[in-house]
Amino acid sequence: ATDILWMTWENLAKDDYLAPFFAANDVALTKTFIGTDDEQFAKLRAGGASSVDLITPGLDKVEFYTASDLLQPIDFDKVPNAALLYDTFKKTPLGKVDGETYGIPFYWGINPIVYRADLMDEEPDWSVFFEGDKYNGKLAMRDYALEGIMIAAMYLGIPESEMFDLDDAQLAEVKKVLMIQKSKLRTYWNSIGDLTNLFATGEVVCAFSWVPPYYDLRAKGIDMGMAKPKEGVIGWCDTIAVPKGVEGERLDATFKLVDYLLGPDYGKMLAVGGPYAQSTSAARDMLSAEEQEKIFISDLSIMDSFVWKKNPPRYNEWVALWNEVKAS
Amino acid sequence: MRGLPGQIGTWLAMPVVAALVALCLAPLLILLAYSFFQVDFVAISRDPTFANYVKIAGSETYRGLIARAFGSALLVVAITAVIGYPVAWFIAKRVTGAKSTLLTLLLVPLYSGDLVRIFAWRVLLGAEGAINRTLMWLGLTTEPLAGLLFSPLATHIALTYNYLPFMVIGLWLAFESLDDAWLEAAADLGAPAADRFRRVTLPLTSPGLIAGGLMVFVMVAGDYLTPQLLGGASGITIISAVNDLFGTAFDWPLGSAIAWTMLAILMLCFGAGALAIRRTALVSEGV
Amino acid sequence: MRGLPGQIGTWLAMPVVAALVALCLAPLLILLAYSFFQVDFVAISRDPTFANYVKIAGSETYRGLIARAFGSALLVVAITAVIGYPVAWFIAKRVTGAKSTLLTLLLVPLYSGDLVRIFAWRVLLGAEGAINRTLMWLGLTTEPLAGLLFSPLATHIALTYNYLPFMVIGLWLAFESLDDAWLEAAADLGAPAADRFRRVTLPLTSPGLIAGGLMVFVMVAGDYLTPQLLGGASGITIISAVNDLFGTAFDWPLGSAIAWTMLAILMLCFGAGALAIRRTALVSEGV
Amino acid sequence: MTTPDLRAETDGSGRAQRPLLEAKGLYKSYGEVDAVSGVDFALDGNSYVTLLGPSGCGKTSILRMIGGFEEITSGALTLDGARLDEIPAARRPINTVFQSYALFPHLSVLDNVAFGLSYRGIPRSRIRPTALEALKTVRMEAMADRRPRQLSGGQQQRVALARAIVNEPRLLLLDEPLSALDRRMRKDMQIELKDLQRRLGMTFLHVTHDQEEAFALSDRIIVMRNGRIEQQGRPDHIYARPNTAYVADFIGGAVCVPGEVVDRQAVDVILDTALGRFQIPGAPPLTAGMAAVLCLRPENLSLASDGLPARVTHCVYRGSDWIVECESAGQLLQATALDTPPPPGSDVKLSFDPARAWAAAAEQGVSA
Amino acid sequence: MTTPDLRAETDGSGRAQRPLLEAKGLYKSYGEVDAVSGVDFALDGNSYVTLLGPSGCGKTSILRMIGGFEEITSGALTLDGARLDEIPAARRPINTVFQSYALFPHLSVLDNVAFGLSYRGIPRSRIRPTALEALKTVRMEAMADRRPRQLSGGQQQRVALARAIVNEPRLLLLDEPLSALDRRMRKDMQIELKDLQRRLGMTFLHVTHDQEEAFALSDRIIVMRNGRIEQQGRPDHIYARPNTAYVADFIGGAVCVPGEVVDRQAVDVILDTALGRFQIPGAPPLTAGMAAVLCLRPENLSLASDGLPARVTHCVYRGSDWIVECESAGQLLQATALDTPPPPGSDVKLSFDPARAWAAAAEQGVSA
Ligand SMILES: Nc1ncnc2c1ncn2[C@@H]1O[C@H](COP(=O)(O)OP(=O)(O)OP(=O)(O)O)[C@@H](O)[C@H]1O
Ligand SMILES: Nc1ncnc2c1ncn2[C@@H]1O[C@H](COP(=O)(O)OP(=O)(O)OP(=O)(O)O)[C@@H](O)[C@H]1O
Ligand SMILES: NCCCCNCCCN
Ligand SMILES: [Mg+2]
Ligand SMILES: [Mg+2]
Repeated sequence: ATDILWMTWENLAKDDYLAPFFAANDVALTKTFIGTDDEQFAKLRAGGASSVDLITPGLDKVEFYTASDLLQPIDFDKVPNAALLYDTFKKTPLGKVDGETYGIPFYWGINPIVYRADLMDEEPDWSVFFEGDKYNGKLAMRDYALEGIMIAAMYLGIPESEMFDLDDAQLAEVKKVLMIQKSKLRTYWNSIGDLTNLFATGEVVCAFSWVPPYYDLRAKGIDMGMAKPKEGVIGWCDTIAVPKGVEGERLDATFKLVDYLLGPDYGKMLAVGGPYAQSTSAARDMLSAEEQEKIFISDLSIMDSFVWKKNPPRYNEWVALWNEVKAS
Repeated sequence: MRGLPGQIGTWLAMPVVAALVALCLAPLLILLAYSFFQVDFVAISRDPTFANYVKIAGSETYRGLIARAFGSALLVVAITAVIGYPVAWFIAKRVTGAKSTLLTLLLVPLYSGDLVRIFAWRVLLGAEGAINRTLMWLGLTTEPLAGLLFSPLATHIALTYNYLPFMVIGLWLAFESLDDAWLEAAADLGAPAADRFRRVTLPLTSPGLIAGGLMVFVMVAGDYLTPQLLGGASGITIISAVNDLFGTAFDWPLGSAIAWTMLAILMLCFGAGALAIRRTALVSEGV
Repeated sequence: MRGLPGQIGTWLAMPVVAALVALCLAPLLILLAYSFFQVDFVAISRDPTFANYVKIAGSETYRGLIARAFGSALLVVAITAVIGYPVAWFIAKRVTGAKSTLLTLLLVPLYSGDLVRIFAWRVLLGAEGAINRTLMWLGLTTEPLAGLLFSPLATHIALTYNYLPFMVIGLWLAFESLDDAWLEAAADLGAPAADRFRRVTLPLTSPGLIAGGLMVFVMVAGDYLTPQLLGGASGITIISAVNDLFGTAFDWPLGSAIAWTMLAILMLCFGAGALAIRRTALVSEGV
Repeated sequence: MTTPDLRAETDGSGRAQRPLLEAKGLYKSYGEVDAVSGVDFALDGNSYVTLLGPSGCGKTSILRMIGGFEEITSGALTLDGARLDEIPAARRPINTVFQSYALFPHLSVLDNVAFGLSYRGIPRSRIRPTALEALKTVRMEAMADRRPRQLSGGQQQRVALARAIVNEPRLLLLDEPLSALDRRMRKDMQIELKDLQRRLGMTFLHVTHDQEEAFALSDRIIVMRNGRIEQQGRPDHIYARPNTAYVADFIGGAVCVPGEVVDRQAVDVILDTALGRFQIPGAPPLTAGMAAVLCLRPENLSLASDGLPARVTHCVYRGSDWIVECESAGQLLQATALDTPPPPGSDVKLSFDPARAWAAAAEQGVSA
Repeated sequence: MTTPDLRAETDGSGRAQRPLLEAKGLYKSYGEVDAVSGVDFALDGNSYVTLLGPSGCGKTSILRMIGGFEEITSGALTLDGARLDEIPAARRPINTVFQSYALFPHLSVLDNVAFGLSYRGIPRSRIRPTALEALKTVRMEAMADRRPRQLSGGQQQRVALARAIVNEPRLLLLDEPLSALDRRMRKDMQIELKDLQRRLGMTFLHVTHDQEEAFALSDRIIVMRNGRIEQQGRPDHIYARPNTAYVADFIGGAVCVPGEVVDRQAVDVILDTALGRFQIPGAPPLTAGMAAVLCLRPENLSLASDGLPARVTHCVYRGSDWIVECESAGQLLQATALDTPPPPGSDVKLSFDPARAWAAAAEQGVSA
């Protein structure tokens, strides 16, 4: 069997998701899990590239890898399922350099507001983090500069076209409201398990979140709500990418896996189990309306209303600003 | 042993020590080198510059975080020392058979991993946690005390709890070799208990205090998870900022410069401390 | 001091020790209680059951992970002891003025936070890292050694590096109180260096070895970041599994049961160790 | 100077003043080991008492109980009539020269000596001169700034001595305080100690292995054996009139010739021994028919032209004189000779003055 | 037994056999402190040598250099003619009784004593009995299973002694090995030591503060002072013929009356002193005109009906006799009296036999 190593999020490489692939291919897979996008990059950048065959960077982060010359272009001939990519992902300039695709969109979703419907009177929007004091000390925000500042910008009404290129005045404005935000927070959260916990124990009633707590806690009987703020919903997409230096049999096996990950078997299981949406339409027709709704693919136009994460040019300054707020 | 045999020992130990010092220094030197570089998106420019240090000196954020890190570390060192002294004394001088069992017991909370420990603290201190429920059941408060969890108080309680065992172990070892004869002599000469502690126990256990203090200091200064997960919105530490710079912002040079700034301050503190110790009553008392 | 004054000390220390034992035990008891519960949605069912322990015993994964945790911890304890002995001896017996400076130096790599340290190791061990580049430049290899990073080797190197200072500190304190007179007497009686070590140094520094070993053991067993970030594909540890159960999977009962299984094994080991020590030459030698 | 008055003394009774310290039925056991098995004694104020006894007989244990470092297993200690048990060591008006010195390793010699002074209400400015003064007494002023580990054994012992005496306690306990000193220094220190005790009216309880030291210093000697007191009283009394063969042997290195009391005439006893029948003066508690021993000290026996026939077995040079070991009628005897004695094997005659001999109750073996 | 033969001895020269150990110009300094300032001596095989000297004069330092625990600052030590420097302590055929015992706290008494036996090729089965035998020698067999901290001071010292002698080394270094023992036990141990040394033909270098011990045991005595050797030679020689006032005083407790050599007649010197003019026999290296001292030992001076007029100033009881301190012509003298002496202030007459007195070179103060 050909050994390949996939660096990925824990919830994407479940054995049952992959069982059909191994049944059909003589490939042995080793998985190594990541906790944040940035950690993945640091890991590769620090010299792990050649030992990994497949990685799972955020679409907005692929630029880091290409600029560091860590990736090889996707060979679309070996990934027929790529033809089924939704238009939004076909068209996106992210993940590409000089027309070559380095990070191929893999799965996507939104980062909404999740809240305890039993403890909140109305569906919140971003303003809950900046106005009023009803929920003071009961809110949580992800400890992540990019999203934190995007949310502040959305709250301030800064259009998406300027959002990733804030000037000094805008940054100052952002900082001001983030300071207000901080005073309302119970804490910043770092891992989604941590946040789930905070919801469950009632420490936090409303947070900028990922979707899993919503489903997990509903499944456990808590009346959870998920809000898509009117000021803008953050959309994210993770890609799969092949590091430079992977070649021969391993490369072939890797692309076979990539193709499987974009295909219908995997897509259905991810949609039901995740629940997350694949970046291709391969499994869409196999899902019920309800399942489609859950992962936002019943009406595909909704994708265009999301604010997709991008990498801001002044990212370092964003991080510094974020830290200043936290340290204040 | 002095003399000839000692010489041989020295020759045996030297290479290990040298290798170790090199190994300890290597990562530090890598960091030092990086601290003079500059980052440009993902490329690191190797033109030496003091820009990072200038940035740190000019940033109230970093200055504040560094000061807070040292403050916290010193506070926890002080608290653990105060709690640790009677405990270490007790284990060394009152317990006969079950010493290592007691020490193990002291350490076991640690081995479950810091996350589990932190969750346990949340169960205890949370709004619906054991303490608040008890307080409300006793009728002492009607509202849960929100300030228990996600506050510097929670952070410092947990830090003390986490690192106390190291202080106790340091002091325990010092007490093990503290001959009762000296305390008897001090009592014989009329020194009351407090003076015996100050004039005999303290100076003679100072290696344990220094060792325990160093361990606690270093670990508190380096702990970012506990403040992050228990300290609430202000739970940021200089280390998590450094981690951000390394991991998120990819600004290794600035991160390295911060690490080195802390290192330099630490060294200065220890230098000053060593001098002060030599001058004051901790080690010798002049008449 | 025995007798009357000691009594007073006991009365003073007792409450602190009792409070501390309670505090150390409280989280453990919470975990123990949880370990007999079952998770049923968000509600935790409090009907006591052994189901969690049965699950652990029946799971090759958990059994393997637990065994690996103990194996790793013991291995690192052994390595740090071997390296630590000459180093501690050197600091205690050869260094006169700069002791605390050296100890600080030994500890400083720790305070930069584990992430930064792990990055430094990656820089050193990575495929394009310092060591591989040196090896290739020297022509010793043509391909970078991939096994350096993301392997159990890397994990254990980093773990040794991280926790060696604690072993050194334990042994250092023991050496500080090891009177040269005993080594002189052993030499006088004809014992060669190796025997002096085995028959005098080792038993008389055993408190330091035990203390250092305990600290290292507990910290290695509890460290999940280093294996996760440097261990590559096999970098999962029992602690990260427990963390997952607590954090992500929300299965506190199972997590608690794992923690307690480890605890029980640890206690058993120490019990057996204490017995063995009492029987063998480490503490007393019969003729 | 002890007056050479041999007036009979009633030990521990008929005392006019209340003793400073009194021990009643004092016991000490360490687990299974009985170190002190019920001793009774009293220390008068302004007196110098020495505690004599073989290695391991419980001397240090007694001192440690008085000092407050060891719990009393049973019995009572009173100071000025008040029970001592409840007073912690730090508040007893007692200082100790420890057998193992127990110098503070982290303090200079001067600071060691000055340690206790702050607890005696001595003004700060007087502490240093006072400590230096004490160091001068023990000839250690030149080493005031050294650490204990930089001193020789005897120097350490002198610092320990200075550290205790500088406090001028009411009761000073000295546990073999001069054992590491050469003869000259020991003599000097003995004079200093005696002087100090008398000048300040303190009470000294001094453990020593040196009988000469005990005789030179003491107002009273307590001879111990195996955790018990064998005899106590004035030095001259004990030397001249040991109650038991053990004391005679231990104190004066007497040879004890076994015999039987055949008669008693007033204060004299008539003793039958292998060496002959002798009339011994004094008043030992012996009656006719009792087994008893004739105690002969080397200085009482001399080589003479007439006397007991004996054969030299061994000679030991002592500098000032010789000890001549002889055998006579199956008994080993020791005599002194100022001049070089005849070689072993020679036949000699030994003479002694029965008036200087002593009879004591017979008993079993002597070592502890 | 030392034969009382006073035949003149040429120290360290004219020796037939090669000495076991030889020290040449041995120096030891600890930083600024000179502990040993150039000593030369030789230890013959099968001999018992004692090292005498005041506290801090460098005795322990010499032993530690021979044992291999202290580096030699300068000079040389040779064993059987081979330099000792390069041989590590563990491989020197030398054992030591340390002044501070250095017993292993983690081992039982028996295991302490047995420690060295495995390095002597003794079969395993013999180790325990051999160690027990040694413990019997020091009367400690009953405490074989105790830990050192459970022993009294003297008991610890005896274990230290047993631990060293059990190895039967070629050279045994004893640093005040009997200082914590009572007189009886010390005597017993002296006999055991002497016996051991002679039976096994070992060489003992024994540091002691007890002159009597030195005289009883030694074939040779080395008297030190302030890091230097003041005199060495046979015991009787040193006692009877001290080279200096220091030695006379230190060894025999002599009182030295200053005077001047007025004449020399063959081996006699004529000395003028405040007490009068005396003719002193023997051959001290003194010539007419030199300042010298007349050494008078207490045992040479006695109260008599005729002699030097003196006044009693102080009396010290010694058990067997009295030391009477008198003043005569401004000189303090010490005499012995067997009977109770007249009280201080009394006028007495002192007589002495000039043939037993000794003249030595005059010099400054005596203490170290
Ligand atoms: N480590 C040291 N540092 C400085 N001086 C020292 C040290 N050890 C010993 N000395 C000094 O060296 C001299 C000789 O010491 P040594 O121990 O040899 O004396 P000693 O003759 O054995 O005396 P004692 O009879 O008192 O044991 C002493 O004056 C002592 O103070
Ligand atoms: N901690 C202990 N455990 C057991 N036995 C002990 C302990 N301390 C002392 N002993 C025993 O108690 C007895 C008396 O000891 P102590 O120290 O009082 O004797 P000592 O008269 O001072 O003897 P030395 O003259 O040898 O110092 C001894 O037989 C000793 O072995
Ligand atoms: N449980 C993990 C869910 C993974 C979500 N990935 C979000 C990554 C954003 N770039
Ligand atoms: Mg004693
Ligand atoms: Mg000495």
